[in-house]
Amino acid sequence: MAENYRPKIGVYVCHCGINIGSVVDVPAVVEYASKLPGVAVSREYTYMCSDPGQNLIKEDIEKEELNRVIVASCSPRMHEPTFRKTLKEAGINPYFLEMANIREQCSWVHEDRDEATEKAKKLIEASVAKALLLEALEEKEVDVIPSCLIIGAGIAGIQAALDIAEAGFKVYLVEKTPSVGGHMAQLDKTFPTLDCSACILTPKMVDVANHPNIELMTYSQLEEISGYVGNFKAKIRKKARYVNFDTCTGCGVCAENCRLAGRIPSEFDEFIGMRGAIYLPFPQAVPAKYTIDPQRCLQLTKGKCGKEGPACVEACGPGCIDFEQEDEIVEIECGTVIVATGYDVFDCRRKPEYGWEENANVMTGLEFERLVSASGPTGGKPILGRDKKGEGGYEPKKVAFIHCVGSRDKSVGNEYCSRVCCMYLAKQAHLIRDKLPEAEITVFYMDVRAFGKGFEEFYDRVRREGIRYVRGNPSEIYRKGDDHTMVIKVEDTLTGTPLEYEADLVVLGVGLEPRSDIREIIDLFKLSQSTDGFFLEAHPKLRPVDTASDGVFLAGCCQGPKDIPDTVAQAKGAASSALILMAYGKVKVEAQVSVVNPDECRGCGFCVEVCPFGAIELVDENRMGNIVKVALVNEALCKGCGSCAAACLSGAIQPRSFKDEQILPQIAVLGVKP
Amino acid sequence: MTEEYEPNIVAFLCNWCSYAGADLAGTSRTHYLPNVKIIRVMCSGRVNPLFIVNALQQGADGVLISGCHPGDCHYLEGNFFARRRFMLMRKLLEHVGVDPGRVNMSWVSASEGAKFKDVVDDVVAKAKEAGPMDQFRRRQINW
Amino acid sequence: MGDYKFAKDKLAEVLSALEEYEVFAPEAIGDVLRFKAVSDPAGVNLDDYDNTTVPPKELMFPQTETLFKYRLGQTDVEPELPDPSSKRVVVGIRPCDALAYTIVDNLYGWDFPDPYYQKRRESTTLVGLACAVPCSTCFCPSVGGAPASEKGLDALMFDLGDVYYVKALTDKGEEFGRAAGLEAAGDAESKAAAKQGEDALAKVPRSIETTGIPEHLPALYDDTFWEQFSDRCLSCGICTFLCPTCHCFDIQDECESFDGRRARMWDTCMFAEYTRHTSGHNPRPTRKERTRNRISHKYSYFPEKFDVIACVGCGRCIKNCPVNIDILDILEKSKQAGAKEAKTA
Amino acid sequence: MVDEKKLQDKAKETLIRDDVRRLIGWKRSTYGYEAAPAVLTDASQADQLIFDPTCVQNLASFISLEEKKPVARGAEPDTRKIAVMVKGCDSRAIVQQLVEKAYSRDDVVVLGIPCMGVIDRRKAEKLFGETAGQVSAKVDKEKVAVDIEGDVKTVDRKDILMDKCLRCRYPNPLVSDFLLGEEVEKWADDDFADVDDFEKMSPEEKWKHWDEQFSKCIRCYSCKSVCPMCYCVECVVTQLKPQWTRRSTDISENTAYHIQRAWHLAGRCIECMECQRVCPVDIPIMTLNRKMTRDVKEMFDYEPGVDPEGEPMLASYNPQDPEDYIM
Repeated sequence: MAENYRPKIGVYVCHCGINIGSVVDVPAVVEYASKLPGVAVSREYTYMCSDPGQNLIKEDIEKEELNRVIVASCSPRMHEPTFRKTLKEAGINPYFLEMANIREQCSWVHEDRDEATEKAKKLIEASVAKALLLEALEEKEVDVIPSCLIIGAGIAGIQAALDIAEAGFKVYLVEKTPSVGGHMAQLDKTFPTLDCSACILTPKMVDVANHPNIELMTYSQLEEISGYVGNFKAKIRKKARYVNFDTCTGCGVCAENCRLAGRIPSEFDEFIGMRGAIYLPFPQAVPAKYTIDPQRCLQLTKGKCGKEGPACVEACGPGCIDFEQEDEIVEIECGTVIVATGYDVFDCRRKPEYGWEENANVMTGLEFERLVSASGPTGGKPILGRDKKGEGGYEPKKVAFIHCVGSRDKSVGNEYCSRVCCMYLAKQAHLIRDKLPEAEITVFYMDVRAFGKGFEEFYDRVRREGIRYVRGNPSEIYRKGDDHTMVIKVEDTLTGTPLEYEADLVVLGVGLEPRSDIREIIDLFKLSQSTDGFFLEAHPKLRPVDTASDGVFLAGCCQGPKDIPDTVAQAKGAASSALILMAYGKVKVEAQVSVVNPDECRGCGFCVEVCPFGAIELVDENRMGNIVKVALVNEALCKGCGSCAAACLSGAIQPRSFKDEQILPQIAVLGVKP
Repeated sequence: MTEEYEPNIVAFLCNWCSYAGADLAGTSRTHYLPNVKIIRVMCSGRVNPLFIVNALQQGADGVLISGCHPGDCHYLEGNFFARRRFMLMRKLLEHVGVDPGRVNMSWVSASEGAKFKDVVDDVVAKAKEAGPMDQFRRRQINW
Repeated sequence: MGDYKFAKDKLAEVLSALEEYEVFAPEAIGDVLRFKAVSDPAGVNLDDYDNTTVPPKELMFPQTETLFKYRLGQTDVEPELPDPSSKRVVVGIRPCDALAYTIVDNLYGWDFPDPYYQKRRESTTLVGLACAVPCSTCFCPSVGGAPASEKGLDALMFDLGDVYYVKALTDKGEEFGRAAGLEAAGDAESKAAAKQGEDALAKVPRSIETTGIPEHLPALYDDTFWEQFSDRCLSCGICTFLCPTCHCFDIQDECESFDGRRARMWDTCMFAEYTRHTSGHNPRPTRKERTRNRISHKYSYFPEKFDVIACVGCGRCIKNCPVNIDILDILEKSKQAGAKEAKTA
Repeated sequence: MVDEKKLQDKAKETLIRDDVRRLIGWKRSTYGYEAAPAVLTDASQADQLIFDPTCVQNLASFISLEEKKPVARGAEPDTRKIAVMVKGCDSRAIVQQLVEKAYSRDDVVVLGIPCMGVIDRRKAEKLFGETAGQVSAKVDKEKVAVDIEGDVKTVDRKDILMDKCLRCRYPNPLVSDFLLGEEVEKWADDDFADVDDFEKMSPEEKWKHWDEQFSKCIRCYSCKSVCPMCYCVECVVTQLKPQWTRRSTDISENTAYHIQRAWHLAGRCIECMECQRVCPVDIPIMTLNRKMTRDVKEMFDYEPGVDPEGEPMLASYNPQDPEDYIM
């Protein structure tokens, strides 16, 4: 293209009414610019951004055969798109535009006419120096595959899946555990409305299983993901259930007959209830298909189950049990991804002074949910200390709830507030008051944060139910003597008195933490973590569901602690963000991306390490018959930040429009004194 | 001697925070010294620390790099790299005998127009104190 | 031509007397010596000085020099030629480095006489200082020099303990003697100097028989022989930049927005980019070709063209090579390799 | 001390291997206090190999110095290994080269040599004068015996060994496939007193120092040519588009070059001191590298060339990195 050859620059200095002209001597600037190297035309106009102003440029491009344009006016953050369009309409590449900011960064901030004029001249001269070296760039669009991969089928994943499926797009919903539902399925009631968690969740669980647009993959894990926005390729491992998925009716006879029935702590029940080696995580599980635990099943671990062989095989009518089943790798393509991997609750072993590990009557909030849940191991009765057969036990008389366990605590590395504990503890206090009207209930808190809709009212109600709130953060919880009395050492910070409070049930208000295996997802997607360890959103205020990787969105607690309504809201946000891309069907790729000179690249991979978007990889390059590694930029992933260029020692990788060779002349001009 | 001398500062501002902050200073008509001349880059992480050396060599009396506050980078991490590079380059230049007041970095967000003014005033004051940068200025081609 | 002398402790006085000249003498920064324009004659010390690290070729052929300046939009240029009327004198130059000028003169006076070099040569008087004790890497007698060689010099000084004996060799030398106001020397000094020259010659530690080398080197052009040396070569510029006869330069334009200058600066065939074409092709792609070129240029191509070996045996390349690439070792081994090559041919 | 016979035998054994292309070791030089690197391709040449305190060169540099020659169409590139002998300090270059993916671990056979220190040519010349003869040497505890053509002189090791040896923390190779000789005990530590001392100077004094030093520079680029970490296809210093540093030699360009060089080694320099050793005009180049090394350690708790799995310093960050000078 001829425009790459000898530069013919047009400089257009805008008066911006009187905004520039009243401080900067525009005619003097125009005169100065006209003599700069490569400048063919230098003009002034009242409002460059107006139609006549733009037409002036267009006419000159045509008549004077300009191939570079400099507009000296307001901030490029304001009118760069406007003038790029002007260039495009006049038939030259829109990236042959350079703007000199002589309003926001000159006439509006300086008073002295001479000084401002001199500075304006310099700014334009620097723009000219850069414009001489500008290159034509190509704006590309890529197609978006109309399907979405959602990782995690808790309430966030379920909601996002349903929204996208309803809009008519394909969803691949991948869940690690045998059933959808996530943490919400474990909860008894939800605060502050006290809805039954299962009652509102299970219909949605059934919907995702039945929706024609949703391909549900439970007991499955994402293994590999490649590609970029609009064009991802994923490999998903469907783990072997050792039960024929299609023929299992979910009758449960196998589980009743399992030799280990009732002998394996149940994950769903937070290990306070039991299951067998073949199991359904919970009665309402979706899909209602049984799974054999390969780590526990005698047949799978020892190759032998009893004298007569596995009882489940015997018991299963349709003959679904298949010990030869193997993992299956499924490859899918999708245009968008929603990460909804949820959270882990704080591991109380990191706070040994609270004695959680040794004492069954010191339990986490989540364990308590299972204890009081009608579907839980005690059928919802708050009975502790039962024997293996589920007999005996006692009802607690004095119950204590402890706030902020593993949250707002630098000693365990979690400085953040988990946002849900205040309210779930209030709810749990209410529930235990309901079940044990006589019990003495005390809540130890640091602050009570009742910020949500109906929260404060609920907190108020709970306090009026005869539940005592003591301000203090326990230093130690230990067993007194041989019975189940626990002593809580705490200072009431409102009165300044040290207390040794006794209780026979202590509930720890554990906070929410990033999944312990969050690293795996980070590595797969090249996502970033915020300082609290949760996934980092693209912008804390304005792009809370986006990530730095285009086309990858966040929903739910994987981005930070939140309650159910916030999670659902974010899930819907993520779903609509994914839908925008899929509904339009195309996505614009940044034109000002980095480019590698493979002849100069030494393959050290510094750029790969620095790139926050995983846009660079090392690939083989044939250098005169020798195979060497060099960097390659995936233009669909690159955002043009240029961090790679600053890390590169040989200058082999450069962001277009901000190359070293374009910036150094600017420095040369601005460095020299007027 | 230094009373007459007006330092010349080259500034590298990231597009998303500091350049926008400087724009805000403009829209709010916050007056500051004209000594600082701005080069727009997409991210403070783009700023090769050798730009600092080059600017000093080409005649600047001081350099400013400005980016988003840590954690607010539009590109997530660019300013963290920029910070590491800046801290080290400042030490290197100090070791060579360059007045550290010439080598500056700041965090200016899009809402901190007022802070940008303060930063500019501060950088200019420090460069004034340091005097003209003549240590390894490139020889001008004089006619 | 006259014989002169002056007391050693009068050196500063003698140098101060040379008002009409710009005086150059070795100056030490730490252990590194280099010829510099003398600002303080009292600071000049010619004792305990073997030779300068950087050869005085830079006095005729500066490492960087402006050829001309230009300005955007103007068609005429302004050449920056040295002023031939400004007289310069180099005091204490070693005979080998003076001999080097006579070799390089061939090149700069050849098809295109180089005014920059030649004007400097014309305006400069060379007052040598004979070597009483040769360095550990010297081999000047093998290549036409000697510790007290007079070639290329206008005058030659001998350090005779308390006095410097100065032997004028040319008119320029005489002029120097007069300008410096030196007293006439006697027979004793002249004899002592001659004796010192002979003694020093005997002490030169290394040597090479150069006969036949220019002829047999071309036969080794494609031989793997070079690799035993080039494999450890760093491709740096020490040997060539410090060589008094290496004379290659690069020309670059240095510009600011409106003004520019065209300058030339030392270049070296040991750098990969020396021969790299715009296309990226490099006819001397490896250190082997570069090592071969350096040796062959000095001992074969240059003698073929100008009938003189482009080496003065100063030993700088040997002494400063960080990986012990020893030109004498290469030449010695080339003879054996050359003989073998001849036999197989 | 390394038994030279064993060293030569191991070299032979290595060169005989089908998967080894060449071996880089040291041999006696033609004259002077420093040995010469020897690049061998045949087992019959192994008898010339030596190891003693004259073996100053860091041979890790020679791995990347070897040009990748164009491969004839249809032919396969020679991907056999390079065997290289390394001292403790040199081995850090191998580690750092691995961190920077200069090659993979399988591409090299590392013959590690525990080292008690090597001779500083400049110190030796001050003590004994220049010599046209061949030199060998031996370290024995606190003393170094230098044999100049049969004339043996014994001096305190601190008077003759290189400065880097006097503060050596890694006398034993950090990476090696075969260790030649017994591991030796570390006998020094590094308190960066030299950096502290330099920093006591005022900015004006510092610049006066560097003005004088950089003015001497003739830009022969031996410092970057010898550096084991400088192996870019084309160094930014010599690039023309853009031209960061002009080729003219004056204080401005020379300073820019030296800052550029030091910067590019920040967090990468493994302190082999080769740059300073080879400098023909005695520029104390290591002063800049040492400053970077110390500050990188202090500010970012990073030490290059010790962990092959480590991240490159300037391609990583810690959210808690210091920022005391940032407004």
